[in-house]
Amino acid sequence: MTVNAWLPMMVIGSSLIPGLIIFMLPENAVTLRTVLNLGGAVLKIFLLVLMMVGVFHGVEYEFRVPLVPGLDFVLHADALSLLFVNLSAVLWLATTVYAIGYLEDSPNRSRFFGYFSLCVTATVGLAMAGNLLTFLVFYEALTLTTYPLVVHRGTEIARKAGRGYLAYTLFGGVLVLAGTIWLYALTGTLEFVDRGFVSGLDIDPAVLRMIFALLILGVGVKAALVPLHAWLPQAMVAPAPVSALLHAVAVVKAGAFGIVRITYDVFGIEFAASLGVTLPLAVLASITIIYGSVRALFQDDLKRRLAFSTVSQVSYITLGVAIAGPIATIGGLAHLVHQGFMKITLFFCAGNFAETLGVHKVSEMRGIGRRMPWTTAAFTLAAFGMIGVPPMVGFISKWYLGLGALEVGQDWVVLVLAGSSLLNAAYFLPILRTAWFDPPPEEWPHERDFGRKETAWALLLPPLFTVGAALSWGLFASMPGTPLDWVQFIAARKYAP
Amino acid sequence: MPELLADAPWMLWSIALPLIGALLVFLLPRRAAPIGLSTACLTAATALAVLFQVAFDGPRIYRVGGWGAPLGIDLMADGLSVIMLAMTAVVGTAISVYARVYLAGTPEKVRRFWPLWLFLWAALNALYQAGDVFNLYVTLELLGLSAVALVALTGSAPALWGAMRYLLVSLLGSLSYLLGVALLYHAYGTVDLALLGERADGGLILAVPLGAMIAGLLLKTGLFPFHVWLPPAHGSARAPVSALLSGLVVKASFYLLLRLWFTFVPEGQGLPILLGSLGAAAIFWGSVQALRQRRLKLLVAYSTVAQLGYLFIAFPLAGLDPALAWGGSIYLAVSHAFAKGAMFLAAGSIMTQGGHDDIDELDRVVDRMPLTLAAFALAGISLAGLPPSGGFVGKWMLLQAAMAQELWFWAFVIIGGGVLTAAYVFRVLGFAFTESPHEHEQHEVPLTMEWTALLLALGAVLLGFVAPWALPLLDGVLP
Amino acid sequence: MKMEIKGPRGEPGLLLRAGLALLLAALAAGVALVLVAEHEHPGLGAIVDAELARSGADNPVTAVLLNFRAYDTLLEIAVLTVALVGVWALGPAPRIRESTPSPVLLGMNSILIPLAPLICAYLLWAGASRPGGAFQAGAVLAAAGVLFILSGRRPRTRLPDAPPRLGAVIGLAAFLAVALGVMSSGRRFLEYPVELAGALILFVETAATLSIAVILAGLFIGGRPEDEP
Amino acid sequence: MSGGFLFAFAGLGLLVIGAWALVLRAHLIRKVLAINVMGSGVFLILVGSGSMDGGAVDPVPQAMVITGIVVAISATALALALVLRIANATGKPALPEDQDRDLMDEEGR
Repeated sequence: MTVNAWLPMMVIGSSLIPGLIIFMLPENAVTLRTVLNLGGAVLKIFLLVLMMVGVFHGVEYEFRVPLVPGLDFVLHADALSLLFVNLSAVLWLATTVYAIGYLEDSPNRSRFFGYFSLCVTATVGLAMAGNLLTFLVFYEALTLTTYPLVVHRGTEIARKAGRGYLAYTLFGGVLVLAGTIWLYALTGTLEFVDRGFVSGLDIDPAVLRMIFALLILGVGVKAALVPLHAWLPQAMVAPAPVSALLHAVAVVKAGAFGIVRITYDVFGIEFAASLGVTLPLAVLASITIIYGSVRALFQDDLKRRLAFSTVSQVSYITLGVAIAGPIATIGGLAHLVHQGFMKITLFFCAGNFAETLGVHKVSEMRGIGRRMPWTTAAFTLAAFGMIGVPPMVGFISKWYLGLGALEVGQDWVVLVLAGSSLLNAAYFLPILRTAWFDPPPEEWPHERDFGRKETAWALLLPPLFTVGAALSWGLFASMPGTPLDWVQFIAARKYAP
Repeated sequence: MPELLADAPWMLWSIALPLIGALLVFLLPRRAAPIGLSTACLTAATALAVLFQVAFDGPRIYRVGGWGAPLGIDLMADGLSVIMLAMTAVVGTAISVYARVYLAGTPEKVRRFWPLWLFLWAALNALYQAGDVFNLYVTLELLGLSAVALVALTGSAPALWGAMRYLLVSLLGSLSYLLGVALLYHAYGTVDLALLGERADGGLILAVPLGAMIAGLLLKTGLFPFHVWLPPAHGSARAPVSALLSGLVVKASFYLLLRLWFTFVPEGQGLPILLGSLGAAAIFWGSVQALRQRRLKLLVAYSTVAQLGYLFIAFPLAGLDPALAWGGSIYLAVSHAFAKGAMFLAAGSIMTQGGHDDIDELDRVVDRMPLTLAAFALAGISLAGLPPSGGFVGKWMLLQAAMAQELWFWAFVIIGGGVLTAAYVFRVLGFAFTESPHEHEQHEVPLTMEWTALLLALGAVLLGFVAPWALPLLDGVLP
Repeated sequence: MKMEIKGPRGEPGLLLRAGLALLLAALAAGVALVLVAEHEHPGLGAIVDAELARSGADNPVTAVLLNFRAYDTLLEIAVLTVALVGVWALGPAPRIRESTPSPVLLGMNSILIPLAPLICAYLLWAGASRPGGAFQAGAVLAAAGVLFILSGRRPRTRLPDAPPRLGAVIGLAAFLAVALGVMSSGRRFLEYPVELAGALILFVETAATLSIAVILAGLFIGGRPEDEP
Repeated sequence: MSGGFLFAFAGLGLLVIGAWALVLRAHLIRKVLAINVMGSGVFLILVGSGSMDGGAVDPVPQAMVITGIVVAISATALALALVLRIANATGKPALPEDQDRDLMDEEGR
C-alpha cells in the first residue's frame, strides 16, 4: 500500500494513539497530556489539509483490509468525508483547549481526555468510512466511547442519563445493523459510491423503502429526530465540553452525516426520491424543527434550552437532504458545518457562565453582559446566527434551503423555515435582552475570581475563535475555501450531470 | 534443525507436556507455581506449533503406537482442532499468569490448583486432537473430573453443591455418550471417527447412538434447559477456575458435538431446528437471568448460558452456505472464550479489591481499577457483538447466513440477544461509574491481574480483525 | 400424587415420573432396536488376533489394553490420578474411628494382608496370558491397605523420603517415561519395539499396579493424609 | 440366543433403572449409586454387544470396559468424597433443591 493509502489511517491514529497514551498517564501529568492532545489535533488538521488539496486534484485516498468474509474495512477520503472530518478536527482542537480550562483541578482528567480523543477517533472514522459496514463499526464505537463521558460525573442522575443514552443509541445501532445486513443480503455489496449502489439493481421497492426506513431511523436516533430525541436533553448532565462535543461535533453530527451518506451514497438521492422516501423524511425533519423550537421556548435551564435548540437545528441538515435538489443539498451540508460552529459557541458560553458565575438558568442571566461582555458578545452573535440573521452563516444555510425547496417545488418548506426562525428568535432574543439590558444582581450564584479578566483564557478564546469563524464565513461566503465553497464541490458530484 | 522442529510431533507434546507438568507439580508442591507456569507456557507453545504445522501443511494424523486405526488410536489435527488448541493456549496462558498472582496468598490452594489445571489442559488438548470416539470418552472424563475438583477447591457449601451437581451431570453426560459409543461399535465395528464416518449409513441405526451422544454432550455443554448446573458451578468457583470453566471447558463438549455433526451429517430438519430453538431459548433465558442477578459473578455465569445458546443458532442456518454458519458459530465460540475468560478474571480482581461482588455496590470501580473495568467493558462489547470485536464477526456471519435464506426469526434472535447482552453489560458499567453511599473494604490488586484480564479482553476485540486469516483454516473441515 | 413436576417439598411429582418413564422407554426401545438389528461390520477381534504376536502379550485383552490402545490406558491412569488429586484438594482426611477394632477383623487381617501381595503378583503375571492384569492386581493390594486402615492402626505410609504421592504418580510417570522413551529411537509415542514389548508392558503394569493400589487406598481414606502438605 | 444378547439386555435394564433413580432420588449416595448402576449397564451393553455373533469374543470392548471401570471408580471416589464434605458442611447429604425432602423416606409416604 502506498502512502496515500495510509493517510486515512494516520488521520485516525492522530487521535487514537494520543488517546490511548493519555489513559496511561498519571493524573498530574498535565503538560504531557496537553502536549499530546494539542499535538494530535494539530497533526490531524495538517494531514487533512494535505488530503483536501489531494482530493481537490482528484487523488484517491483509500485504506482497505478484509474484515469479514466478502467485506472490507475501508477508509476512504472523499469530498464529503473531508467536510465532516475537518469539522471534527477543528472543533476538537477548540474543545480540547476549552476542556483544559474547564476541567482544571477536577478529578479523572486522564480518563476524560482519553475517552474524548477516542470519541473524536470514532467520529473521524465514521466520516471516512468507505462502506456501510465500516460506518456501522464506527457508529457503534462512537456510542461506546461517548458513554463514559456522559456518566463521567458518577452521580445517580448521570448513571440514569447514561442508561437512557445507551438505550436510544444502541437501539439505533440495532436498526442500522439490521438494515445493513438486509441490504448486503440483497445486493452483495456495501461500498459507498456517488449516486448510490442500490439504484441499478432489480429489488422490490417496498423492501428498499423498509431498508431505507431502518437505516434512517437508526442513524436518526443520533441525529435526534423526533420521536427519537429524548436522550439528548437528558445527556445534559455531562460536563460542558462533552455537551459541546455531543451537540456540535460528534454524536448529533454523526447522525446527520449518516443520513447524508445513506441518502446520497447508498441509495442515491434521485433514486431515493423516485422511491418516494424523501418526502416523508422532509416532513419528519420539519416536525422535528418545529417541535424542538417549541420545546426550547419553555426551558429555563440554559443548557436544556440549547439542547432542544439542537434537536431543531440539526434537522435542517436532514431537511436539506430530503428536499432532494442540488441547491437544498448545499444548504443542508453547509449547515452541517455552520450549525457546528454556532452551537459549539453557545455551549462554550453556557459553560463559561456556569463555570465563572455559577449561572445555569436563563432567569439568572440578568445583566450578565456587563460582567462578561466578551462571552456574552460571542453568545449573541451565535444566537443571531441560529435565528438566521445576516450576515451570520446561519442565514446562508437557510437561504440555500429555501431556494432549494422552491427549485423543486416544495414551497411549504419555506413556511417551515420562516416559522422556525420566528421560534428561534422567540427563545433566543429574551435571553439576549435579559443579558444585556437587565440590571445585574448584587451577587452571582457561585462566582470565581479571575482577576481583571472576565474568565480564564482557555475558556474565552475557543468561543471567540468559533464565533469568529462563523461570522467570517457568513461575511465572505463566496470566497474560495469556505465551507460553502467546498459543499458546492460536493453537491456537484451527488447529482447526475 | 528447522526441519526437525517443523516435523516434530507437536500434537503429541501438547498432550504429554501438561501431563508431565501435572505430575511434577503434584510431586513438588512447594514449587507448584513456577513449575506450573512454565509448563503452561511450554504447552501453549506446542499448541501454537501445531497451529503453524496445520496452517502451512494441512491436516495431520499421528498414529499412536504405530498401529493405526482401527486397531490403534489415531490423533488428528485439522483446522477446527488447531483453532480450539490455539484458543486454549492463549486463554490458558492468561489464566495461568493470573492464577499465579491471584492464588499467591493461599499456598494451600496453589498446590491444589496447578496439578488439576494442568491435567485439565492435557485433557482439552487430547480431546481436540482425538480421532477415536472411545478415546474421546476417556478425555471427556479426565476433563470432567479435573473440572469438578477445581470447582470444589473453593471449599464453601455452595461450591461443594455446585461441584456435586456438576459431577453428576457430567457423569450422566459421559455415560450417555459412552452408550452411543457402544452402539456405534456394535453397529459399525470400529471406534475410529474417520472410519465411522465412512461406514455410517444413516437411518435409525445411526440415529439412536448419535442421539445418545448428542444428548450427553448437550448436557455437558449446558444448553438450555440443561443449563441448571452451570451458573452455580461457574459462579461459585475461584475466579481463574470460573474463567477456564466458562471460557474453555464448555467449549470442549461443544467442539465434540460439532465434530460428530460434521462426521455423520445427520439428515432432516427437525434436529437442527430443535437445537436452534433451544439455543434461542438459552439466549433469552440466560440474558434475562443475567439481568436479574445481584452478584457480578452470577451475572457473568448466566451470560455464559446465553452465549452458549448462540453457538447453536448455526444448526438451523447451515443449509445454504455451511461455511458461513459454522464459521460464525466457531468464531463466536473462540471469541466467547477470550471475552468470558477476561470477564471472570476482571470480576475476580473486582472481588479481590472490594471484598464483594454486589453489582449495585461497585462504587466507582472505574476510578480504583480502570484497567480491570476496561477489560470488563471490552469483553462485554465482544459478547454483545458490538463492532469491532470477534463477537461482532461471529454474529455478523450468522446474521448473514440467516438473511441470505430469509430466515427472519433467527436474525431477530441474533440481534435481540445482542441487545439483551448490552443491557446487562452496561448495567454493570453504569454502577461501576457511580458512587455508592456505603463504605467498602479496599485491598491492593496486583497489576499483573489487571493486565492479564485486559490483554485477554483486547484479544477478544482484536479477533474482530483477523477473521480473513483464521477462517480459511476451516476449509475442508466443514461439511 | 398430583399432576405436578415437583411436590411441595421437592419430591418428584407424577408429571416428572411420567415424563422420565416415557423418555427412558423411548431410549430402551431405540437401544434394543440397534442391538437386535443385523450388522454387516464385524468387530476388531480378527485384527487383534492377527497382530497379537507382535504385541508382547498373549492375552488379547491385555494386548489391546497395554499396546494397541495403550494410549487410552495411559489417560485412564491419569483419570485415576486426577481423582486422587481432587479428593486431596477437598481437604484433610476425616479421622478413622479410633475404637478398638473387632478381633475378627484383626484375625482376618493377619491372614489376608500377607496373602495380598502374593495374589497381586500372581494376577499381574497372569495378565500377560489370561484374564488379570494391573488393575485387578492393584485392587487386591489396595484392599489389603483398606483392611489395614480399618484395623484402626495408623497407616504408616511414610517410608523414608517416599511420601504417598510418590506411589500415586509412579504408574503414570513410568507409563509416560516408557511411552516417550521409545521415541528416542525414532519410533512413535507408545510404539514398543516388538522384541521388548513384553518386558515394557510388564514394567508399565508393575508400576501401574503400585499406583493403583496407593490411589485406591488413598481414595478410600477420602481426603489428604496428614503427612502430605 | 447368545450370552452376549443376555448381557446386553440386562445392561439395558440396569441403565434404565439407574437413570430412574438418578433423577428421582434425593440422597446423594443414592444418586452416586444410581450413576454406578447406569455405568454397569453401559459396560454390560458394551461387552455383551461385542460377543453377540456367537463367534469369538471380541477383546476390544472388554479392554474398553476395563478402562471404563477404572474411570467409573475414579469418579465414584471423587463423588463420595464430595458427598462426605457436603454432609459435613451442611448436615444433609442432598443438593439445595432437595433440602426439604426426607432422605429416609423419599417417596413421602
